[in-house]
Amino acid sequence: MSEITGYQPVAMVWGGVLCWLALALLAIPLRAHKRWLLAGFPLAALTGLWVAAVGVAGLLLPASAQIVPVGFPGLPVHLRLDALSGFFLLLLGMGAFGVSVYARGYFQHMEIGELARLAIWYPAFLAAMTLVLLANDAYAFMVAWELMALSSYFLVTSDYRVEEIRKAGFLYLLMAHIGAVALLLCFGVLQGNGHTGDAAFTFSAMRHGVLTPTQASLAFLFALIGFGAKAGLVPLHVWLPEAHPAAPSPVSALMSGVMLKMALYGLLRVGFDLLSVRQEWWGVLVLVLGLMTALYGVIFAAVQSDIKRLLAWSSIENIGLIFTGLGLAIIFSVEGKSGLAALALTAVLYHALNHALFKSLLFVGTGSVLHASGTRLMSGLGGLMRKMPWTGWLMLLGVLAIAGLPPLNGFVSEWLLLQAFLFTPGLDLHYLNMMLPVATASVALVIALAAYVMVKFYGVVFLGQPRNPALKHAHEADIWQRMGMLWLASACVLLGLLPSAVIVLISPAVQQVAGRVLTNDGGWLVLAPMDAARASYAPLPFWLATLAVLLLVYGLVRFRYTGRVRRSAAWQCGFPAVTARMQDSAEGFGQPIQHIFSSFMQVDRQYPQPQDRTPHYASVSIDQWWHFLYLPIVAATNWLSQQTARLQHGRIQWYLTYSFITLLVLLVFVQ
Amino acid sequence: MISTGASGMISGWYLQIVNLLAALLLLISFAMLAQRRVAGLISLFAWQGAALAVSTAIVAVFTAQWHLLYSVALTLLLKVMIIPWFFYRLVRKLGMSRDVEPLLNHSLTMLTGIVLVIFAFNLALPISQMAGTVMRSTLGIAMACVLLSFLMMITRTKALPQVIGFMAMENGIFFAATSATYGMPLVVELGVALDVLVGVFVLGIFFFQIRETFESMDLRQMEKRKEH
Amino acid sequence: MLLYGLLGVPLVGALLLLVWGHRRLAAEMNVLFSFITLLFAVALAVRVMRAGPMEFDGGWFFMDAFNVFLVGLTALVGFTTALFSRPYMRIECAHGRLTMVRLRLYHASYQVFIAAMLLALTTNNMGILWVSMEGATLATVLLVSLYRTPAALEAAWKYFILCGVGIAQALFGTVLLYFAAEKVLGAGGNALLWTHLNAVKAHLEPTVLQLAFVFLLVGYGTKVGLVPLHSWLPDAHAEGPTPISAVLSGLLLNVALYAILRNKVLVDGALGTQLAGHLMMGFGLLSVVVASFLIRQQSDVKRMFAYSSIEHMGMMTFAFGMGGAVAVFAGLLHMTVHALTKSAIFFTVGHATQKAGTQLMSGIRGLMGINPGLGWGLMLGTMSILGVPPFGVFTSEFLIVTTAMHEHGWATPFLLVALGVAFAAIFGQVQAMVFAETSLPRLPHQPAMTPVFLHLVLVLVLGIAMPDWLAVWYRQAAHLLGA
Amino acid sequence: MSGGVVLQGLQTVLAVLAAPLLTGWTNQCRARLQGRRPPPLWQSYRVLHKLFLKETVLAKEASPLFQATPYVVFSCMVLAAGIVPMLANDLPFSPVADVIALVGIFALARVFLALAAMDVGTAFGTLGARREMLVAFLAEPALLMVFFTVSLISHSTQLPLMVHVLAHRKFAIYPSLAFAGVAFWMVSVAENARIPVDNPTTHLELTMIHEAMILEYSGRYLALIEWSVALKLFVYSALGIALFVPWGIAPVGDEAALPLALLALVAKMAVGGLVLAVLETLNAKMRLFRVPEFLGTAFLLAVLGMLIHFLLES
Repeated sequence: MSEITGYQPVAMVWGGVLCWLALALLAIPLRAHKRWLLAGFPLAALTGLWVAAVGVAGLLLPASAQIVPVGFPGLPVHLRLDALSGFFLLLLGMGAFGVSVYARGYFQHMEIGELARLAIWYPAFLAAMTLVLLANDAYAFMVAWELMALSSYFLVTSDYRVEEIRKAGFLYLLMAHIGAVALLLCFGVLQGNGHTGDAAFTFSAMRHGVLTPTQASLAFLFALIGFGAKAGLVPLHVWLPEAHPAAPSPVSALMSGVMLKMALYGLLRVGFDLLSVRQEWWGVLVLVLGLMTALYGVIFAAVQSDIKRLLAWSSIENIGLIFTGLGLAIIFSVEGKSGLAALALTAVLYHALNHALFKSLLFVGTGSVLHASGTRLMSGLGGLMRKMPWTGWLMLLGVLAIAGLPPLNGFVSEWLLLQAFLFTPGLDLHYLNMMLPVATASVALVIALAAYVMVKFYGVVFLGQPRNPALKHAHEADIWQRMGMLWLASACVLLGLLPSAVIVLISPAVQQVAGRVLTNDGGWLVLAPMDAARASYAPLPFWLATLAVLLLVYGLVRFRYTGRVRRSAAWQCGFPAVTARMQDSAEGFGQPIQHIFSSFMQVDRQYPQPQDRTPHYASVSIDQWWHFLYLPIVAATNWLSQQTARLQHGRIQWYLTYSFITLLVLLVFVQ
Repeated sequence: MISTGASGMISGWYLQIVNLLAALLLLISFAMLAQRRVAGLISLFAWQGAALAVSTAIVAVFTAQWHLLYSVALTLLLKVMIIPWFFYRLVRKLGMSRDVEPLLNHSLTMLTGIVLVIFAFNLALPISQMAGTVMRSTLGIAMACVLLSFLMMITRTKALPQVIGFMAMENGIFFAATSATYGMPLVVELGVALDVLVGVFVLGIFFFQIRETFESMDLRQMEKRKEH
Repeated sequence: MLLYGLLGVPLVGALLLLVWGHRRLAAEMNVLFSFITLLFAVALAVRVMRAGPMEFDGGWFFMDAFNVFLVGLTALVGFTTALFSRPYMRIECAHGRLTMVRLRLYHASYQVFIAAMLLALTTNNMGILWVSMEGATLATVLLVSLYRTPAALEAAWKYFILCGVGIAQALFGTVLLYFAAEKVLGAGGNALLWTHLNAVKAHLEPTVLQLAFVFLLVGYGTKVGLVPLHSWLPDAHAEGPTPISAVLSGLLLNVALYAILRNKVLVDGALGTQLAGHLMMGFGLLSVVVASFLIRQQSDVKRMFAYSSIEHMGMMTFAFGMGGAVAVFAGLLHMTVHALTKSAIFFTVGHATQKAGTQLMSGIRGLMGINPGLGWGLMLGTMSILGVPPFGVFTSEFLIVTTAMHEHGWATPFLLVALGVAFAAIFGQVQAMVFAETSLPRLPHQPAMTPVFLHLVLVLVLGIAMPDWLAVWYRQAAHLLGA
Repeated sequence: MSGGVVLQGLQTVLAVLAAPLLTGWTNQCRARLQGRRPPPLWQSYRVLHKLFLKETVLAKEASPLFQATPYVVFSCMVLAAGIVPMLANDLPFSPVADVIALVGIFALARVFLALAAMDVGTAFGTLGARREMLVAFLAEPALLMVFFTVSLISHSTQLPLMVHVLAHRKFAIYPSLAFAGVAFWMVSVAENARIPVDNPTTHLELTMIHEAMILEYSGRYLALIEWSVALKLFVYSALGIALFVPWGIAPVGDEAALPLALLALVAKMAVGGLVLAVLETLNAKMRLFRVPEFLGTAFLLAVLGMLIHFLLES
């Protein structure tokens, strides 16, 4: 280890990485010892906390770099911790801590083989993500990036005997690979052209590289494809609703909550750091793609009947919102409105952090539900609030947060995003001025639909009556799981209540990217970006006022009116025979959306037959992109490979002819 | 060392013989392309070897390239005696003296052959002009022989004719070596000869294996390994 | 002395095994001889690394960074394959697919094959290079047909004829090379010595050399497996015994490429143009693309990986064709990692097919359940060969692709599409083979996993922490290749 | 400042207390228009009182969430009432939440109500929740768009500031505001469960939305919910007034204008209730799947308003 001076933050993160890697490696010899394997998860959690702490240090201290003399000769691993990576380390660490604590409880019922695989790859996955954030040269970045994909692939397929899981894993790894190839191209273009040899692959060389506008656009497009494939940007999203449900819940939580953000980090790194000049149309492209993704994600989330699939689609939606903000930030920064760019970026980073927390929370909570009930299908769930109050209430916080409701954290970032949109008038590009209201409207639509989705999710799973008698035996999550969820939920609440403090915390990252921080005009209590006269939001007073009014009303009502409360059967307009099957099913809840947005999807419906004893209606909404994009590509590949195979027809004379013709052609060629 | 320029008188007649032999080689190549019977093919192959050996010997003697005589001996031994004898034995033992049906139409094959010869001559022209050997003009013929043998391999459906084509190709290459450079260095010649010998030996084993397994030497039974 | 040891040990081994090969400890002897060869190779490598390029025996043999690294690789893979073949061939005998007599043939030919390749690598004489290449072919023909099944015979026949014809072209090319050399260096044995040729390469006649290169490229290219000369390769890999598939893919193809490269250096020197490079790039690209589409069609596991070898050889040929320090470096690295990975894959595939009793991928399922080591071996090996970091294959592909982007941007889409198709095709199959449910019981015996993991660890080390001396070595070799 | 606090409290309390009055007034107007004998103006208070005193029957399955919801919803509405300027512009509480947050508050209340409706697990409850959320996800963006259009003119999303700018601008016809106004009306109708989107007076399975959600509530819980509904209508009306006819609201520091402001508010509210009643009488409740079209139109109008603002007014 060279160039470690003192306790640089970067060296300290490196310690976290080594810790995780050591846990992964130790799990190999210990693969038969359940207790030891399980003990790895709390340790991984503590390491996560450590990484988060160093992330904060990275945000507050000046950037530090380090060169580790392993890796490629002439191109050792360059590491760097600056504010941007610090922010994402914080995100990673916070998510990892909660999820890992949870995982200790969740994994203890696993069969030993699967547990061993998880115990090996889980810390490796965390380490890989950390390395992605630290990498300061293209090679190290790619290695870490692909290690992340690889380890998460093995985590997704940890229960590999199920064919669907394998299929999902395959699709996931394939898309990850395609994305990685795009990134490779991106770095190929970015290769610092002032430098030769291996040094051209360092980020510092790339920062100083001079690119023509075309080259820069090419690099950005490749980056968008590469990182978009990881983030689940439409139309590269197809793997996401398959892979996330297939993985064990803590893994889904990490993938959705944390890994998708690595893509955001990558795009920020390339778009705002490595590329010194941006173009406005990039921003428009990102904005449009983001909106499309958000809308597509939320619509599909609304029609799912598998809880984890629903959450996966909801992740697509959130990624869409994040990218929308990012597009806006690019537009602002190109137009020289750095203050507004800072606002949009703050919204983006804030939302990324929020999503990491509430989506992790929801996924792990879903894991508890899955564990308690044995099913992911909403048709077999319901009423779990009464069986699993801890999970139920904590999940309620998550649901409210992700639905963008005050006073939780989701609202803050969406509020910031909408504010950023409201500041758009006055852009230099006139067509943008016209386009952005529509974009704003779409964002609003997405946010509103997200609430729909979440009411469906929470209502069907936790409320109402159990749709399956077996749910009577559902059990509450154990103490580890509850602790993990509690951590995530409290983080959601805190981030919701103290936005000013959070904005101050993440401002170094914003400063680094946008060249300016978001000025808060409202003090620590009130969030007022740019100008208090324009807009402000103060969640803490808001929350206190709500609480006060609530207590007041409660007190008044209870003091004034002491009427009895009697429990009885549900009223139901007097309808006597009430069964759980009469509740809205997940399909029922999705039906209006299917109806309204029918052009987005292809719906396969199974209708009950008149003679069915247990009539059942099911509908599956199929992503149109499959038909537009993916299946044609597959067909074309197959066709091509069949044509190529004709060359190989087994007759030796033909093979000789090939050689002969090759020889002749070459002879003619050189003459 | 006899330089070509100074001894035009002496070189005149032996060169004519060498050229004649070269033409004979080409003719034999064509004949092999046309020949339908395996036995005939083997004798043609032997004759080709003989012509090669004689022309090499003449060159060796008249240009005092004595090391070429090793090559002549090897050729005589291997390609005129051992291999044809071996092939004859195989034919008798394995009973594959039946006619050879070419894959390609006869006249079309000939036509292609002629085109190849023209092509080879053109190809060799600039090179043979550079050569310092007495028989440089025969390089084109050597190259034509190589290509014709290649063509022959393509058009045959049985195993043995294909192998003979392969051997004929080796002859063409040897002829080229002699005509362009008075042969390769001795070590290489020996090595190549060893390879040919081992190759033929392997081939023999192989034929029996094929025979054992397929009960015929028709290559059309060996087209199962394919992709569609 | 070291050199004679290197070449002599396998030859002595071959003779001994020809006598002893059917006895009880033949496989162990095979391992032993391979190991001694490896020791000699290492010693030689150390010496060459310390002392720089050297000639032996008045120039008959020549060692520089380029070939000594391949010698090391060949000896290493030769040794590990011998290790693998010990239990593998024993089980084949137990299954009744082989008799003891054929086992003797196998062991003897194996050593001859190793000797021939080492000779091809160490010789300074381009003629001997040809002779030993042909020798390596002949040594393996009977190994490909070892099982005497119709399929094996067909494969061996095609191998014999196609490679024979191919290599005959190389001989013609060598004749032409000699023809050109003789004008500068005079007649006799020295005119084919590479070191001498290299010294005067600028004076060699360009017209002749470019013609010679065409023949050499078609000739040795057939052995490399460049499309469209590749047709023998999938058959031979699929039907021969698995250890032979491993050494064919891992070693023979490399040695053939080595032959092309030695010649390319001369041709480049004589021509002063990029002709040779462009031809190689063309062949390389065609091989990569066609092979990857053919992979998609496979149902036989060994065939599939054989096509993958074509793809990777194409990749290397492309890299060497591009030239330049980085690309050649990457090509050399790719040679190494491909040899190691592909042989490791064949080792695992060997055990898997043996267990499943079929080479059809639809019949091989659930290796993870049969034996976790086997499953992980195949899974990680596949990941590695598909270019997933942190394995070394990624490193070389990274360098190749990024260089291609800068030097020949038009080629990148082809390369990447091919890589993508190959990835999807291979991984889709392997995943099911490793992960799916199986009804087969666990493997009763412990498979030979040491070679597999040894190779994979080496590839991993090459990917994340390449030792400096190795990099220096590669750079020297790249320098020798004109970069 | 202290005056502001007093005003703030006064106004909020006034809104809470006066809300049932507006409902009563609307019902009275509607009854008159429909030729029925109108209920007294205080009927709403009586109903509330009655409900508060009644025994509360809870479904056996009801969870604490079900019980908490009425309080949450009511508090949300009180908070909303505290933000919207009705009498005076001097609201110290208003920086706590701007219009976007206001939409958030409404959404919070709605989500809680929908969740509570699903809690017992009856057919009607879930049906109501689904329909409510359907209406909401269409209405909410339209509402936001309306606010955005207005805020583009006022350069603020703070309600007092918006009111201030709108009330003191040079008199000019803003076509964008007209569009926004119509859209706002449509959204309010939907949000407050009025005809033609919903009918607050029916319990027909096929048509009801809001009522279906609160079927299981009784006693004081129902009272709180009914009160919240009234309060919501009141807040929406106040919002409409503040945005589109803001004249008369007392500016900051001008206590003298307060009585006039109160008069203006009462007058405007009376007119508003009347208009609502008229429109409810003239229209028929539409089919559920026409609702998306209806709200889509509102959304479109709001966006058009915004575009027109860019085109003509900026």
